[in-house]
Amino acid sequence: MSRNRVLTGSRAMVEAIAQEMRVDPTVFVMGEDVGPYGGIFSSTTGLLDEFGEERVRDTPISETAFIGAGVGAAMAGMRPIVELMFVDFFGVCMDAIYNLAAKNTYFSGGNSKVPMVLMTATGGGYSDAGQHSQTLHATFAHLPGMKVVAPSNAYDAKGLMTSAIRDDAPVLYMFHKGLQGLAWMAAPEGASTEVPEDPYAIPFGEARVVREGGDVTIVAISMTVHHALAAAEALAKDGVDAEVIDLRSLVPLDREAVLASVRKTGRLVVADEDYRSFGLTAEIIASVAETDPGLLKSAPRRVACPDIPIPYSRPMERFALPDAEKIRAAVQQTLNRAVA
Amino acid sequence: MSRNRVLTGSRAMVEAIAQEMRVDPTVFVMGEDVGPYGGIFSSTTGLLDEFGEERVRDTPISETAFIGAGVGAAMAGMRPIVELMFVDFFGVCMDAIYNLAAKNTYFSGGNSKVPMVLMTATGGGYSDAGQHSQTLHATFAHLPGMKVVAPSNAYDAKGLMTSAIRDDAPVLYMFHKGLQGLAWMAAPEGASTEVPEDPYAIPFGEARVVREGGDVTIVAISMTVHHALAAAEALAKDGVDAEVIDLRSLVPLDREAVLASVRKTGRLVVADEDYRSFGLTAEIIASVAETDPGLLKSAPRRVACPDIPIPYSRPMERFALPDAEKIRAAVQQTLNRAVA
Amino acid sequence: MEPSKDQLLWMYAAMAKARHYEDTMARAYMEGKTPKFDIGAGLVPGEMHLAAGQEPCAAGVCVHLRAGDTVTATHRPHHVAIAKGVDLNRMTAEIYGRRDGLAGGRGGHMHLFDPAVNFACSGIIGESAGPATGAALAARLQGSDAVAVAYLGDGAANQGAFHEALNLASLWRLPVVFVIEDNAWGISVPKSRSTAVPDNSVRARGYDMPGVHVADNDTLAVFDAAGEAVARARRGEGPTLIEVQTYRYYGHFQGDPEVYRPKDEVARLKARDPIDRLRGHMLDNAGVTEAEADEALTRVRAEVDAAFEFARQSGEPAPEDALEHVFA
Amino acid sequence: MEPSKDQLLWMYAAMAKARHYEDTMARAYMEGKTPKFDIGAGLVPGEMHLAAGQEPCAAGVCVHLRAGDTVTATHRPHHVAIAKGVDLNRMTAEIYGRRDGLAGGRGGHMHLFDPAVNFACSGIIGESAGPATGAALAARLQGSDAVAVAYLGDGAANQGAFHEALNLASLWRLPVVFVIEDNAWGISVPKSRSTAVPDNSVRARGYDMPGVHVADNDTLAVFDAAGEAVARARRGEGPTLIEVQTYRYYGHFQGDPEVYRPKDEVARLKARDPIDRLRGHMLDNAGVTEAEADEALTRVRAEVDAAFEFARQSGEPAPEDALEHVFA
Ligand SMILES: Cc1ncc(C[n+]2csc(CCOP(=O)(O)OP(=O)(O)O)c2C)c(N)n1
Ligand SMILES: Cc1ncc(C[n+]2csc(CCOP(=O)(O)OP(=O)(O)O)c2C)c(N)n1
Ligand SMILES: [Mg+2]
Ligand SMILES: [Mg+2]
Repeated sequence: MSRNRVLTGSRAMVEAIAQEMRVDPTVFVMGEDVGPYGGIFSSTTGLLDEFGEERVRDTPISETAFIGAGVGAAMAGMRPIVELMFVDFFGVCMDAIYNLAAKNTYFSGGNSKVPMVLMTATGGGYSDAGQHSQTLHATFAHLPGMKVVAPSNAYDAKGLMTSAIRDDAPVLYMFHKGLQGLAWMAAPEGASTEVPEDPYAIPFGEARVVREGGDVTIVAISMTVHHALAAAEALAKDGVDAEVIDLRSLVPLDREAVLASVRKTGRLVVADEDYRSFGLTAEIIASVAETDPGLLKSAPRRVACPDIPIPYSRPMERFALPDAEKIRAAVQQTLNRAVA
Repeated sequence: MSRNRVLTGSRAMVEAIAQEMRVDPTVFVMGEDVGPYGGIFSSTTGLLDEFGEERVRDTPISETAFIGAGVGAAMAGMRPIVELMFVDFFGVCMDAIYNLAAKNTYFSGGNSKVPMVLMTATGGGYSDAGQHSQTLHATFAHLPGMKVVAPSNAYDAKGLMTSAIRDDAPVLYMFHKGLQGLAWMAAPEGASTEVPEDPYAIPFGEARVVREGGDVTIVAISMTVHHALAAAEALAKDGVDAEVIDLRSLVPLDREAVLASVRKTGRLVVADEDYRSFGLTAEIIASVAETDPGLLKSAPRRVACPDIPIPYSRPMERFALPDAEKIRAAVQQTLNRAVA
Repeated sequence: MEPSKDQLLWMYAAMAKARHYEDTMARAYMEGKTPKFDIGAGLVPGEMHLAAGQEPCAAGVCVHLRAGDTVTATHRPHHVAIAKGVDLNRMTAEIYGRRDGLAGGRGGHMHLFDPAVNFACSGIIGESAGPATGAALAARLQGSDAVAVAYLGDGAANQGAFHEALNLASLWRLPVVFVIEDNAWGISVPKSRSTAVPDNSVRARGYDMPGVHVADNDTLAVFDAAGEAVARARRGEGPTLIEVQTYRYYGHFQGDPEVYRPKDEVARLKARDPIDRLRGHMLDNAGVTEAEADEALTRVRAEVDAAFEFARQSGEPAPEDALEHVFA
Repeated sequence: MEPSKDQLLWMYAAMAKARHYEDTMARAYMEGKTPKFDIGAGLVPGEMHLAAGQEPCAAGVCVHLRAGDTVTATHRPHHVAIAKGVDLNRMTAEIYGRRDGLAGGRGGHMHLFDPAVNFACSGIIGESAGPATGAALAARLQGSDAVAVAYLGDGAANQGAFHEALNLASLWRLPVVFVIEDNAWGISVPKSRSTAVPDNSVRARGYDMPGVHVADNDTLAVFDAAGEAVARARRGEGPTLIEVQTYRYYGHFQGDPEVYRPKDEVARLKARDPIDRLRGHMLDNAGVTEAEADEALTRVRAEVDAAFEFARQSGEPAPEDALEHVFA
């Protein structure tokens, strides 16, 4: 078979799961509609057929019970992959995530481990309104004990999923719906990529420079990587050479990669689909400033969802969510305004 | 009666509740152990005796139900004050808080309001370990639709509670256990203050300069205000004149007050008992940097809980939590390290 | 409890209106989204959960309610909103994401709020239970005889929120009725694979409250059970749990591939359509004439058509209006 | 089911050990915290929930378990940990916050983990239910006949987590037993003010599983009910819910002013102490001699005393060790 296959994000993550399930009998999947339906956002398509009902389990709408059960199973030697259908639903089951999965290893002094993957769909852009469009990166990254990853493309989707399954720590795997390459939802061009057939693992905490440039650093993650790249293309036409960094994981966070880039460019824009305040954008800017505010030749800029519930109607949702144009404008601001 | 009465934090907040209950029949209180017990951290002492069981209601251990019921009651014309015993328990009921209380006003286009106060105890320092010692300021401040306040002393405790009850938006009122002035838990000296008897309201979003100084700005909230003041005293002996700002609320956040101070001092330390990453400390530093990184004469510093579950044993917990000495050391760093 | 002729006609109209609404919406929703379904395209934004087939749950309950009573509905809310008397024009404009919508387009199809008739709904499974309980508590504290009704799907009966609210409501003897619309599915998962008991009404015993099972999507039986439950609540005797066996004709959401359900299921269900059955009953047993029934039909269809027209005529909201109404 | 003489002696020893543990802890905890109670002072850090009086729930269940079976306990965990065979020295050192503790002092009294015997506990009400269900699922997937037991307080039976786990466990027929320790209180709130039914075992019907009520803190009845439930689980026949009427002699936590409970309640309860009753039964009906019983008593007391000595001798952890073990 061709090594140059192009896969969608969803097919890439499913392939990682299937490959690990083939070699590791402790891996199993559970969640709402992960069986015959194959996951509302196609995160489990075909798994039931290959692995059967015992290892691919539809659950009741009982997130607290089945995520808690994931923790119990993980502590008893299994490697569960549990799906929380939309990240927005964390509110009904956060205790099982942040107080149980994320802390039991610490509470046991390292004697118990919780090798569970919690995969969950994030993001807006298709008018699913305020309870089904959130990204919530910082909500999880703020709380200790879980690793948090958010791939921007199919290649990373597979490699990060493989790492997540093999990790002995709980991993929150946040996949953006708009990057899944679903037949019924538009996706940016770069979301589907060539994906090697053999299993491979991408280490957590290593950001990737997706575009090199010397004038400004754009830090992005998940969907905003694509907006950032589009912005960089537009900026290139204006003679601005932007460097784009895809963080790939929030915990661990590759601050070094950001610093290395800002040392070069002196200018910083951070783009994140999550809410603006107390989020990733602040964390990145603060990480640079606390290293040395003198690295910044101009005021850094955030491009993020304002602090409002995500609105339903298209004009308002478009207003709220980041896009290439907003990033481009933010970059222009960093170029125009020199430090006093 | 004396206008110079000194009250504890707990007596001050109870007084605000009682005064509002006397004049507004729609105000009522519910939560676990708020009745005969008077609140585990004395947030409702005496209310049952004065107002009776209908208006001061012990609940089952069913946070999702009774906070959800608070929302329903608020939308039906009441002003419930609901207690979540420890903020750490948010995981079992966050949906009712962030997806329901915080969003219904927006979802209704402003036609429905949710005038509910959710009061909750925060903070560590007495070895209650990882599920009972958290502060979680940013967990709430990151999510839109609720106001978030955290008083550092009795005067503010009363005034902010009065405002919270009268506000038509949901307000999360975070009181630090160690500031309640409980007979059985040590509190810093400045936590109990003079409190006027008459009702008064403190507007949200107005930080207070608790100590003026020209050399460095220390931004703090809740318990860290006291650590910051102690640090400032120690620093004064070293000839360093620190300005201390008590934010008082996280949402709305008084960025202007921080900026005004940093414009004067050029140096910044942010102290918060919450986890370090993706938290208040980053938000404050980022807010300054995005205004103008040139305001900072040296690298700003965060003093916060490292990204670990809060440990149980005393030496480890002391290691994790902010204190005056850590703030002092951070200030010294901002003084020694000039921008390159 | 026997419905009066007026009540029968009211239910018939409410059900026919809801049905026409959903059928119209099904078409409107697909405008611009075909031939290849694209959820982000077309006239009507977002997800769409239709309730055609489930009308007895709405009309049979809401016929007993007043404007001052509260209803909290689910992600599948239109039939209930219609029966509760939500402003149809503004509701439709909201679903179209327009300026004249109930929330100016901020909430959308899963977030319809009409305080004039105390209606709200939500996209989170089980989230209706707590607020209805709270509205009932408010009624008690205010000394009114208002009641509250929480709607839930059969899948929602396995959520923690359901359990907690039932216990609280019974403990405090609050005037609230919990109505489970058992349409046999939670998206693709059949009830037998999500719920350990075939009939959720038995769960009522765990809360010391009456539990009533209504079989076969029977509007008159819903009327009866709900009438009793609402009256009991108004008398201050506490909550009731009702589970109604109902059907959904459309997929879980529009665009649902429905790979999971038997091909002939819907056809079998439609053969026992509850609106047809109610009409038959009215004509045969209650002295309603064909003309009266047809008149109702014509009237409600016109109202629905006018509402869609209203929505289409309403302008788009200004983008920056997104920033308004975060706080009351 | 009749316990053998060995089982009786085992239970007696486990109960006496737990009792001596709690009584010793009660004194140790107050060292340095008096005369005016200061939770931040003294030798033993943190909150302290003691289970004296509740020993039948621990011993009567765990006597049926093996090391490979999982137990998840509550914020009041000592008696269960002891009956499950948790390393007593390291457990005590953990509660003292010392280096040799089970978690080197990171977890403490509400977070005792001993993977050697598959024991865990938690400070969040209801949090035990999901993980036990998951351990049972793991056993099924691994083809073992291990079972899991989740302990919950009576107050916890009103948490959503309880409901969801019971449904899931029954739906999947998992080998798990849910044990409610009904000590009549949830901190200051009596069961009658938190739970809509007097007996939670009736809730089992809502999940199509057996529900058993054990009255009067009776160790033999717990033995019987748990034996049946564990055997049923091991046979692959699914979960059981057991509610045990039990007592707590101490306050909710140490330092509890106990303003809420009748002054004579504890004295009344102590008159029917379950350890005394079990001893009487062993001597009268099971051929156990005074000497055998006393020998057990002496042995377990010595073990407890040694554990406290071990804890006191263990050093404080290094402050910066707080940074270790966040991730496996
Ligand atoms: C807490 C939560 N979990 C999952 C979902 C996703 N979801 C939306 S509808 C649905 C099925 C609901 O089934 P049921 O309650 O029977 O209602 P129905 O759709 O059949 O009307 C699910 C799982 C959600 N919205 N909220
Ligand atoms: C989710 C949650 N809510 C509240 C608490 C506070 N709390 C700790 S123990 C307790 C009472 C528990 O009662 P019960 O379940 O009967 O156990 P008991 O203490 O009687 O053993 C409460 C409310 C908690 N730890 N977790
Ligand atoms: Mg359903
Ligand atoms: Mg109890």
